[in-house]
Amino acid sequence: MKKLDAYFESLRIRKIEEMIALRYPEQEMRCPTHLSIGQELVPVVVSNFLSKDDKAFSSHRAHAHYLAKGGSLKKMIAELYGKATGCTGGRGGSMHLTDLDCGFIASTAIVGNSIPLAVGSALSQKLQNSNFLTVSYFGDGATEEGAFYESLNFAAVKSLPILFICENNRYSVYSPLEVRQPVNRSITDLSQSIGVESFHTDGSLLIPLTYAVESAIEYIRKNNAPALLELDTYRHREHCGPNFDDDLNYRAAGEVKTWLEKDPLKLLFAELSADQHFEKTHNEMIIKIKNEIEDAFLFAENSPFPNPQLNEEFLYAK
Amino acid sequence: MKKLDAYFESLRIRKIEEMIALRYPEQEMRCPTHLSIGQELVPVVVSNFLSKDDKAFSSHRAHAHYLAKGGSLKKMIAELYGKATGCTGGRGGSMHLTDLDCGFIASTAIVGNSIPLAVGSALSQKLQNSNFLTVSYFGDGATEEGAFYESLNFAAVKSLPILFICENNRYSVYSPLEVRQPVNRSITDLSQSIGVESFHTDGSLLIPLTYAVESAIEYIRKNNAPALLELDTYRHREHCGPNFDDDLNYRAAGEVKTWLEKDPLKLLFAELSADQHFEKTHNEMIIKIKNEIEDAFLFAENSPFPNPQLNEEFLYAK
Amino acid sequence: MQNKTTTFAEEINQAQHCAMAEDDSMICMGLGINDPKAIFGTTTGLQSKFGSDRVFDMPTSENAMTGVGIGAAITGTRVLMTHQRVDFFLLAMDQLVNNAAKWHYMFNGQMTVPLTIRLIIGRGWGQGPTHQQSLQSWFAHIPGLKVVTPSLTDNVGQLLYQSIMDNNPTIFLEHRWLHNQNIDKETCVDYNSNMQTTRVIKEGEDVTIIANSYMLLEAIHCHNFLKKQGVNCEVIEVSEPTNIDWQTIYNSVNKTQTCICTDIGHNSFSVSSEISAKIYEACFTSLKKPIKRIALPSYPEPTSFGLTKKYYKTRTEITKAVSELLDREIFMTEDVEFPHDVPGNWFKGPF
Amino acid sequence: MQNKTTTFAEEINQAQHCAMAEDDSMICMGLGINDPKAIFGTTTGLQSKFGSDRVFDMPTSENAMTGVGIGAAITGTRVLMTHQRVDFFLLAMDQLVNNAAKWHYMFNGQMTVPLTIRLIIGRGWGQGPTHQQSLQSWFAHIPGLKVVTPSLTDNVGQLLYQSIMDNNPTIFLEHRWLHNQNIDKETCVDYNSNMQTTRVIKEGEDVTIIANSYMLLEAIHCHNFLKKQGVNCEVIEVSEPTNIDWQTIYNSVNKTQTCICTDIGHNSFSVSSEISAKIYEACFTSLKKPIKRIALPSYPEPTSFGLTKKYYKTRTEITKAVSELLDREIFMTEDVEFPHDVPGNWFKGPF
Ligand SMILES: Cc1ncc(C[n+]2csc(CCOP(=O)(O)OP(=O)(O)O)c2C)c(N)n1
Ligand SMILES: Cc1ncc(C[n+]2csc(CCOP(=O)(O)OP(=O)(O)O)c2C)c(N)n1
Ligand SMILES: [Mg+2]
Ligand SMILES: [Mg+2]
Repeated sequence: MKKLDAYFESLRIRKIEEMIALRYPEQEMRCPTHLSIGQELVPVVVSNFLSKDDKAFSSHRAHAHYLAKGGSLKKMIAELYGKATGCTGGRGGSMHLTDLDCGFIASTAIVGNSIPLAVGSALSQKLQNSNFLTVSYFGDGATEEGAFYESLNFAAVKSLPILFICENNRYSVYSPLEVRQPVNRSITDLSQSIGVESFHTDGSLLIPLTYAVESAIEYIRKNNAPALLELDTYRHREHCGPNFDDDLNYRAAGEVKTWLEKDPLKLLFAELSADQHFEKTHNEMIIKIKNEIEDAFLFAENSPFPNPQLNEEFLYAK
Repeated sequence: MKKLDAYFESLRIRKIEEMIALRYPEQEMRCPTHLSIGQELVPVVVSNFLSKDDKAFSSHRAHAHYLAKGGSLKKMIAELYGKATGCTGGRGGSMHLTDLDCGFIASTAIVGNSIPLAVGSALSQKLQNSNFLTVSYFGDGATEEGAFYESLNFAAVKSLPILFICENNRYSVYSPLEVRQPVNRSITDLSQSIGVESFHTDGSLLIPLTYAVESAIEYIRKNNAPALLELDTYRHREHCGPNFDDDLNYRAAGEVKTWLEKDPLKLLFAELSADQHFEKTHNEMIIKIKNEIEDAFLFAENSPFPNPQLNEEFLYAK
Repeated sequence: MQNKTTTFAEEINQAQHCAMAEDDSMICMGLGINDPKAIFGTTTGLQSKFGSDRVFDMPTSENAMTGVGIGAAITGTRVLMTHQRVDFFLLAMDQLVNNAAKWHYMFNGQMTVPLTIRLIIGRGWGQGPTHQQSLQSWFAHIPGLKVVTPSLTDNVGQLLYQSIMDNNPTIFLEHRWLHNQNIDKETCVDYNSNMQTTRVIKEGEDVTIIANSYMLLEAIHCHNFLKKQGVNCEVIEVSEPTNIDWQTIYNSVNKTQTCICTDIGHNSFSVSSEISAKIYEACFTSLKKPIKRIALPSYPEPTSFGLTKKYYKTRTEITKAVSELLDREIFMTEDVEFPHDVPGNWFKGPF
Repeated sequence: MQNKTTTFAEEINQAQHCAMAEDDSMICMGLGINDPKAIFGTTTGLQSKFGSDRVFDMPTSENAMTGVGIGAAITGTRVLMTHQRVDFFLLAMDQLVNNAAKWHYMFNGQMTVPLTIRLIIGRGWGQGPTHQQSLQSWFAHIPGLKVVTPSLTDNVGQLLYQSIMDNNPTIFLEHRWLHNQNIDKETCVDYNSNMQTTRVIKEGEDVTIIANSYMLLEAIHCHNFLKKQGVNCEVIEVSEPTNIDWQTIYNSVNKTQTCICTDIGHNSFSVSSEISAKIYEACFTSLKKPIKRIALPSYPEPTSFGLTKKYYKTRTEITKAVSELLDREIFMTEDVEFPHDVPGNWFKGPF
């Protein structure tokens, strides 16, 4: 994927998330919200290889996946504000995003439980002889759920067109990998042994990431079989909510600093800055993004709350 | 393990199971019953390396595991007859065996759901600084349950003294492996990748089996860490019930014959028969076993049914 | 040429054939769906007719496979899943409750979940604590699920067909003691006619008996037996506890002024609790006596033949309740054509 | 020196400390049990006091970890497990229902399951469909489980302590809006005194209000408010739905002749259905009017602040029910000290 595009898309998501963090303490976005700051590059590169007929599923930390896939920013912000114009009309909140127009089917709030759904979507695609695939995003914690294992097994048995993306940010809430998974156990090797072609790379470096995503998707399309990518990444802020939280001391000393140095946006910025025209482009980007974000927040704030009289609607489908 | 002992113990279980099969059509053993005929050698060899303070858990197909561990034959047969003298007083039936005196804690009827229990038992042993271990028996089908995966992961994280025994008889009810697991996927490699030291061998051949069990147990005791054995084996009769069922054509042509030739009892018998004294020993064995079985069935038949007036007892512990 | 008679199991089989033929997208999955026993004969012929892409066996992974079913359903596939026992499905409660039940609602009507899950109830014959549970009150408590508990052969095909064709997640609880019922094919209702899930099966003025699933058969026996003694019970079938036509029930209770509510599950915190609470609320002044609830006691099914005789409730307990409600002595002889732990002599185990 | 006041959360913390100190075998596990937030502060100090062998974090594997807890419990370890939401525990229903609940029974009393599972209910503040369910009617329906739903600070420590020390599997449903309640330490009951799980919290002659968990606080508010208007409600706390002292309830209803039954779950097929069914059965002649049930409507909690105001029932609905039962107009002003989706101004999210 082109550096400039990757930078722009990631920056856009970063700025959106930062604005959410900034405005969150106003207590107008009244729902648990898990920011993707630090992890943006992964979905940007993945989505670069997808069309809107490829489908995506995600988990509680879904903003970046939704936005990179082309999900409406206005509908997302309105959803955080609980407004009628939100992507689920205020019913689902940050943890239940959807934008069917771009193929972002859904994110769900129970760890690991959208992985089987994504497999079901890939099964539909296969049965319908579609040429498209499904992406399933989840974290390292989700790989501890039996649902992850059962899903990979079935996807392998049925040779389904699905790309599993495990964003390994080494934490589940405050819990480090060591208390949850055997030390030095590789998620990639594990998935490979379950029967899914698996690759591991750095989720912060554009070139290897692009290569890995492209190869995995090629593999899926060529072999009509599932693949998994484990991508190392890092979440800069607290698990849920807007703040930094290094003061809580659950992260190893110096860890945040090390990862900030590897921040995908920082790396890309440094590389792009070598070009003297970049400063101008960058300024234009910032303005464009800023305007879009302002619009979205205004839209959200000005939108009405949904009508509680309609609370019983859609309990059952007609 | 000594050939003669292995033969005797396996033969005893075989004869017990055959008597159950013979008497089953009388409709006096009124509960679903899964026979171990063909798979006896595995628990015989495993139990050879265990003391009664080592604990064992099993699944629906538990007769051989219970008997090899030293479970009371009388109590087991009485349980199949639903009698008060049964190992659970008629409450659990064939699928819920227990004999705490010999460390056979329990078998359960839901596929895979005794695996976590066994891990919990190993956790108790570790916390209590016991030198003993827990054995968890299950089939190839059970490895498809998330509970299997989650259990291995936790046993590895906590380095628990547990021996997982997967008796791979290639079927789950009538379903062959291919419709349930990726073709050529190895359960041993899979477990190894989850983080558990794993070995694969033939469950019908005494010498490699003895070697594997001994090594695995040594590994567990030495490293305070879990191990898994995948053992190829074959069930001669129908999944549930007393009959042969090759006529149903769900098994590949010739498969039963091939495996009958590899039947552990047949192999051992052939080897032992080289010794001219064996015929006499064998006859004595047969008589001893026959008497024990007759006694057990008489005991079961003559025992009273439990008292339904006490049906509410033991709903809650005091 | 068609058979003149049909069974409950055949109707279930046929409903699946019809639905599969009608909706090209539809798939059927379940452990052993195409094995030699074809799930008590209810899935016979499906795979040979519709191919192994659409009808398939699966790994023993109840939780993820339910999620796979939901994922396929929300992306345009109609899904039917079958489990040989309700008990096995306990592994899939997260997918059922957190995803299937809430999906249409929490995504604001943008997606539907055309998923039906057949769960078979394993009563009797040594099934014991973990092979015979029937958890309809659990499912009914969860908004967004439909729960169907068929009883009779004449409409079981319709109930299953319409459950499948409905775009909501539906739990179809199938009691295996019903499978062998046999009726004239002609008396079956049209699959496409209006589904009636609250039916007055027998009319009477003396006592209202409300029953679901297998208990309806016991209630009908009781009706027939008592009729000869001059007592007229009105028997009402409730085959969709999540969608009861309450007026039918209230009318009956207002007429008879007495009511017995039977259920195939444990009595406490059950479907019968809800039904009786509603009846009290609506028929408070007409009820002459408290409603009698007849359901399973509060302990697991013990396995032994020697322990289950009084565990399950039968016509005997219903008759006793009628006699108490009417303050009238009724003598009842127990029929002993076959052991109490089987539905008939045709049943031979082992599973 | 001890604090003179204590909170609900502190009492929960202290009960765990006491039990851990008393039983050397006991372990505590749960996601985040020793993280900086210590599960809403309820597990503070446990790991540093009792070590990481006995108090430990775990993988996100709710199903197997419940099985591990059961396995440890039946082999001589006392186990307490904590989940940050009821909703996550849906993954573990097989272990809970097929193993824990039935174990002592199906193995004929030969083993016990000293396992307690704390489940936190997440009501309000954008929790939405999958972070605030409270499934007490599910748990109560399963024979062999004990279900505890504490409300007040004075005995929550005792309830938890005795649940832990009890040798049966117990579901301890903890509503997080209760955590910040604050009382005089001296008014707390002795952990070892007789556990009273059905208590008359406020006496009155006019209407009986039965409440559990957080709804008790609303009922008490209602009592206090109505007292000033000359209406005397009797408020009864039910903190163990599986072990209700029915006589206390029947005595009250026989006295007041009217009853309101509140519940923190969905109304249909619920704990309130069972409680009202039982009251009708026992107090049939004394009840003047049908019981009013006040509980959640039959749809999932929508997430938006704009949609939840009427979702949860409060003193307002209870007061309205009292007014209807007594045929008496009562005017109620709503207090608006803080938004409807938080328990007080102390609550700031995000989780
Ligand atoms: C079944 C379940 N258990 C626990 C939780 C609470 N929870 C929410 S997010 C989360 C962390 C998951 O970690 P990971 O999958 O690595 O994702 P990350 O937050 O790191 O992106 C947990 C434990 C939940 N939502 N669902
Ligand atoms: C959760 C669950 N699903 C399905 C079943 C039905 N069932 C009983 S035994 C069995 C086969 C399991 O196969 P395997 O683990 O290989 O054991 P084997 O019978 O071959 O010894 C199945 C599917 C069950 N008891 N529990
Ligand atoms: Mg993570
Ligand atoms: Mg097998």
